[in-house]
Amino acid sequence: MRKEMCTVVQNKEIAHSVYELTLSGQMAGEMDEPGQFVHIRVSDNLDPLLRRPISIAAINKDKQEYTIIFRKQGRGTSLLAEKRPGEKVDVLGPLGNGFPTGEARSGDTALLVGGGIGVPPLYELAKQLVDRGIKVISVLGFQTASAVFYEEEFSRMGETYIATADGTYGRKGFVTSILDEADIQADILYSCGPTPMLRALEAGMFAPKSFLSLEERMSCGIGACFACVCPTKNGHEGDYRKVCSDGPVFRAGEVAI
Amino acid sequence: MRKEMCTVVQNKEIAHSVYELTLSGQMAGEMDEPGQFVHIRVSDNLDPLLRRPISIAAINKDKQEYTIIFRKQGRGTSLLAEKRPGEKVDVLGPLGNGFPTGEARSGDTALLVGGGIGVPPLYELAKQLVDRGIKVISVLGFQTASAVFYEEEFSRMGETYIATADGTYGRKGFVTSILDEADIQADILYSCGPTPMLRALEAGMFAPKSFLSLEERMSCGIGACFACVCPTKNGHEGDYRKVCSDGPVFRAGEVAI
Amino acid sequence: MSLLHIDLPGLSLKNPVMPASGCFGFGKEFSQLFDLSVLGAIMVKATTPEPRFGNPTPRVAETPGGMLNAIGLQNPGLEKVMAEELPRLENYDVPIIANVAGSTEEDYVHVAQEISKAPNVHALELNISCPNVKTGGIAFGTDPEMARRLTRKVKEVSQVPVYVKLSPNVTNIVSIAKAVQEGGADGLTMINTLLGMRLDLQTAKPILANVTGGLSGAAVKPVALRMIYEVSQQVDLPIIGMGGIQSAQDVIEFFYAGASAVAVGTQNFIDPFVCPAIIEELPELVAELGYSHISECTGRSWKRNEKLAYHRA
Amino acid sequence: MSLLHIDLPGLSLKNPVMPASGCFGFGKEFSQLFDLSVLGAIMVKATTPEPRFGNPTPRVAETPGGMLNAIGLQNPGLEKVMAEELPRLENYDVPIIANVAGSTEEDYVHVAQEISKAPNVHALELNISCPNVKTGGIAFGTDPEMARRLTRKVKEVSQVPVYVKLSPNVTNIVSIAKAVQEGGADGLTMINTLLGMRLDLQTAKPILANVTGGLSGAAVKPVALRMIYEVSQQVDLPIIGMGGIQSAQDVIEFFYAGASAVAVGTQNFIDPFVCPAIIEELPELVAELGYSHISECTGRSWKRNEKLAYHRA
Ligand SMILES: Cc1cc2nc3c(=O)[nH]c(=O)nc-3n(C[C@H](O)[C@H](O)[C@H](O)COP(=O)(O)OP(=O)(O)OC[C@H]3O[C@@H](n4cnc5c(N)ncnc54)[C@H](O)[C@@H]3O)c2cc1C
Ligand SMILES: Cc1cc2nc3c(=O)[nH]c(=O)nc-3n(C[C@H](O)[C@H](O)[C@H](O)COP(=O)(O)OP(=O)(O)OC[C@H]3O[C@@H](n4cnc5c(N)ncnc54)[C@H](O)[C@@H]3O)c2cc1C
Ligand SMILES: Cc1cc2nc3c(=O)[nH]c(=O)nc-3n(C[C@H](O)[C@H](O)[C@H](O)COP(=O)(O)O)c2cc1C
Ligand SMILES: Cc1cc2nc3c(=O)[nH]c(=O)nc-3n(C[C@H](O)[C@H](O)[C@H](O)COP(=O)(O)O)c2cc1C
Ligand code: FES
Ligand code: FES
Repeated sequence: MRKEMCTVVQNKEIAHSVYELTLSGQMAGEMDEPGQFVHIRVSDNLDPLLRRPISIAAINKDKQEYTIIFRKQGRGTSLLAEKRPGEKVDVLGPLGNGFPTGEARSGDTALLVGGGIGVPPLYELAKQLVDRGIKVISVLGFQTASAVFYEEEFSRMGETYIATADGTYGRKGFVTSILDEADIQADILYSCGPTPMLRALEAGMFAPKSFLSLEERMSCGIGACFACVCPTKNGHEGDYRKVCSDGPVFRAGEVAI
Repeated sequence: MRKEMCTVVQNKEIAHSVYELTLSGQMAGEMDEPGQFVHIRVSDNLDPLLRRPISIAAINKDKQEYTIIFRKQGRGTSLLAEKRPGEKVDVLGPLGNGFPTGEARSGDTALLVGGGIGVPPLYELAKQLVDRGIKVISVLGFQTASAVFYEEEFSRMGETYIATADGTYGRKGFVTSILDEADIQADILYSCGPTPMLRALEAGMFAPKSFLSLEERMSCGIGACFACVCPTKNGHEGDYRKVCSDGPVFRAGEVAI
Repeated sequence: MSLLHIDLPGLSLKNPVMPASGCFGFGKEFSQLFDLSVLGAIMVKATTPEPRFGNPTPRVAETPGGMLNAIGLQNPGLEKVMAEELPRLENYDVPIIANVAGSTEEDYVHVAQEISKAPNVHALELNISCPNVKTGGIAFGTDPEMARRLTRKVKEVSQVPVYVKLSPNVTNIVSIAKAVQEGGADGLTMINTLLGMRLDLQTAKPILANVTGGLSGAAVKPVALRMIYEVSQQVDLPIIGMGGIQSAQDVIEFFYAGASAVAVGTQNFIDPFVCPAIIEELPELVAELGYSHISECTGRSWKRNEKLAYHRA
Repeated sequence: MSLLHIDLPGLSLKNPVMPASGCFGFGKEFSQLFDLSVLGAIMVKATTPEPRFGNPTPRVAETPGGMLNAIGLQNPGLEKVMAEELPRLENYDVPIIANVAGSTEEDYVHVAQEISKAPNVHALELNISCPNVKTGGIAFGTDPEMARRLTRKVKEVSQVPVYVKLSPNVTNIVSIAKAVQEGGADGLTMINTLLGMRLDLQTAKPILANVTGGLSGAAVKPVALRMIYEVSQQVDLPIIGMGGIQSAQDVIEFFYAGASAVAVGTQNFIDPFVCPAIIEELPELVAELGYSHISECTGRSWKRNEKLAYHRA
């Protein structure tokens, strides 16, 4: 973890209101696990005040670069969308614990399920899994055709299915519609996306081991403020995990979602 | 008065921490009197919140441009110093009542006394007076040599004397040191600068008619909030003038300074 | 009828957006910028029986996301307001809410009695919350008993409905609100400014000549929302909400908390066109959020859902 | 001796800058970023007798220039704090100020008695101002009688000096400050957060699961300064000031108002290096402003000038 002024290498809109931003900085060298995130100060003034957490979507250690993908939404992400090459951005990272790639063995099949803006961290995950000889199947859900991104990138890593909620592209419906139909056999499931999606996957019907990446409103991002806790499901009253520093990725069943 | 997104034509440091910023906008066409000011929103976010009042230093109606000169001081003027050509700036103006050039007649001698960042509005005044056949003598005071600006510009309009507080340039001391010595005979005095300087000039020893430009902390800049009032000296208890809309220029003796 | 039209005691508002008292003078300056008739209403500057000069300058200071003011209720006095300021506003199709202030109970009663006779004054706003005057002002707004009593006395003489403007500088705003309700208030306006201060780094002295001043602007928005949320659930009076409003989105947030109309103060200094801009944006925003009338937003954060379902299109 | 060294009851501070309670946990996370020994002190997270989970999430919301939190005093409980958290902090050369909280008087007394025995706890901070818990917390901080009584009880059992943390959500902060002085407090810390709220535009519901939360960050700075200014003139106790501090300049402003030391809260989330950065900048700023020691700045806005002249170089 470090705080660093990273330099914008490239920033482009890759789908409707979805931006792919590549930054360069020494912290790229510390990014070990896919699924970790960075905490970004989008302006050097009061407006907005807090940092914004965004997952790391791709890491290029050779070039000391990393990429994030985000949806332009409120003030913070709107300002981030305006960053131009050469500009400096104050980043704290890498933060949290990502997807445990070591839980999959060479020859295993890994099922990656992503919803909307939960798709990005799965990309670096897919790359690392494929590098380690694991077969990757990706099931990605989006709102609508114009929101779809990275289909080609995922396709290069393995079988890739797309669903859109309005049916304007791929299978109409949610990722679960695809999963229910496609009869996918996987040894391990990794997922990131909206809470209802994660809940549907939590039961473990699609793979014996599942890892889910959670979102929660944060302030510090490093485990100091207790903003982002969620209770565990181990039956110990009052037991909890911090999404920012214990997560954002948890084994399915570890925490209540 | 209008609110307009003016375009930065040029912004350069013309003395230590002093910037000359030229803006283009239709409001240039409405700038009638030298000594009026514009009220600038230096950022489009909360930080800083309020507009900043800055005097108009030069007007070019043909080109629809005007120039302001300001000292980089706190957050507002620091942000203003960073504006680059092509950027848009939210300006409310022209505001207030400036120096009454009509009070001087062709052939008269006008004495212009400026202190530091009070010098800028005198420049447009000098131009307009000279255009109208009035002889202009300028006495300008600065802190130190590196803070001096526009000596050449004023010299082109007439006799120009410079004082610096630390004696690193021109006469050592204040503008009053020059005035006391130089034995200048003028029909009218126009002045803008720090309050102690204005007080020294108020008595009217240097010309039969004197007009002084005041500064006061403002919020609205248009006369609605009562932030910038000063009491009159007419003996009517509770009588006042608003610096933003009645001033910033007042006849010496009209208001208490 | 427009989806922005709101009826409140004494006020038939074509839209629920108005400039807040003290941030719009008597409208004269802003009338050079836009047609005042677009406004829902105008809350004019506080009026006292006699002219007041107010506090020495500096009277304003900037703070992070906000500002302090210590104007001290400067105003031309009742007579001039009645003779000059209010008649000028008759040129516009806009109801006036007259802000009533004073040092003593008698002051308030006198101003209320007279000013409520002005033909375009449709309601009074009793300013029992000005933090910048030595006597009167906030003293009435921090003591429930004084607040109730003053409200009652003013109600007895006023020709028009009376709204009471609450101070946020209290431990328990609900108790003050209840007191003024008992005193017969027709509505509430809230919040006035929070007491604050800034110091000058070089001189070590307060920036404001009055030492302390009232904090307003975006910074206070969460405090205003919280108080409106609390009061609107406990008191049966319409609330005109204010405190940090900058946008149409902010207006909706105030409605959700419990406001039935809003006022915009400080933002007028930053963007003099903010009121007309918000009024123009609101209809689309209200529709986008799925409401058929802005009044459906009032108290939506706490009203039971069944009731809300009825309002929805 | 350094121009930043400050002595306060129980505390010999190498500099007057410390992280505020709840904004630094128990230091573990920040220790990965910088050496905690550079800090003047550390105000650790509130400790209650038993472990607490706190409120449901979302627990934080952003506001203009500030943030709301409704953590609800989540902490691992007295036993674990004593056994794990405080011993870990012994690795650093830095005094700890333990933030004491609870639901009942007994809770406070119990925690105070035990935690004050920890070797590196040099002072207690009685948190009678947490706005985010149903029982205890702010209830003690808004009633002078309860505040006095609680302070006295805690003083009876504490092995170290007791600072009481005041709530800004009161009509008259001086009366609370005087009450805790009578109760035997050794110092004051102020301010805790202002009660505020935000609503979600889409759902119309409060953003915080707890509905309301505590406002902190730059937005509250003018309120904090005003209260410190008022209290420091009326009460004879040193004040550790906080509320919106972001820079060395802000620190001086708090000293001018009447603080003898300061704490930085929210800004740690925005810049985790803010405390060491301020500590590094302060000596130069103090000297630049013409002081030979930072203590000369305390109360400079209201102290008589003759007295001040004596302090000046
Ligand atoms: C661990 C983690 C990883 C994330 N990764 C990504 C990503 O790769 N791509 C992406 O587009 N988004 C991601 N998000 C969500 C992203 O943080 C929010 O979209 C963003 O903070 C919104 O900021 P805003 O200013 O645009 O919106 P606003 O609504 O104006 O933000 C207001 C406040 O709410 C917080 N907030 C709003 N939405 C969320 C949210 N969904 N999660 C957490 N805080 C929120 C903001 O951080 C801010 O404090 C991630 C969130 C977390 C917690
Ligand atoms: C009518 C008028 C004309 C002016 N013309 C010029 C000019 O031509 N060139 C120039 O350099 N300066 C001029 N000033 C002063 C200029 O407004 C301030 O220097 C500027 O507002 C400082 O802003 P800041 O953010 O840099 O400083 P900060 O100190 O951070 O400002 C904080 C607040 O104090 C106010 N403030 C600070 N100093 C002054 C001041 N001297 N007068 C009024 N408000 C102040 C700011 O507007 C702001 O609201 C003029 C002021 C007035 C009233
Ligand atoms: C400069 C200024 C002057 C004010 N004068 C008055 C006044 O005369 N009467 C009054 O009731 N409120 C007065 N207020 C308070 C505002 O009406 C409003 O309640 C407050 O500013 C909060 O709203 P805002 O954050 O939108 O400014 C004044 C506020 C400001 C900033
Ligand atoms: C997330 C968060 C948690 C807090 N927890 C505590 C706490 O446990 N005990 C306490 O006394 N104050 C707590 N506070 C209040 C701070 O210590 C401080 O008084 C307040 O935030 C004002 O300072 P700031 O504006 O610098 O943040 C908390 C504040 C925040 C933002
Ligand atoms: S965001 Fe602070 S603990 Fe997770
Ligand atoms: S600044 Fe508002 S009246 Fe002059």
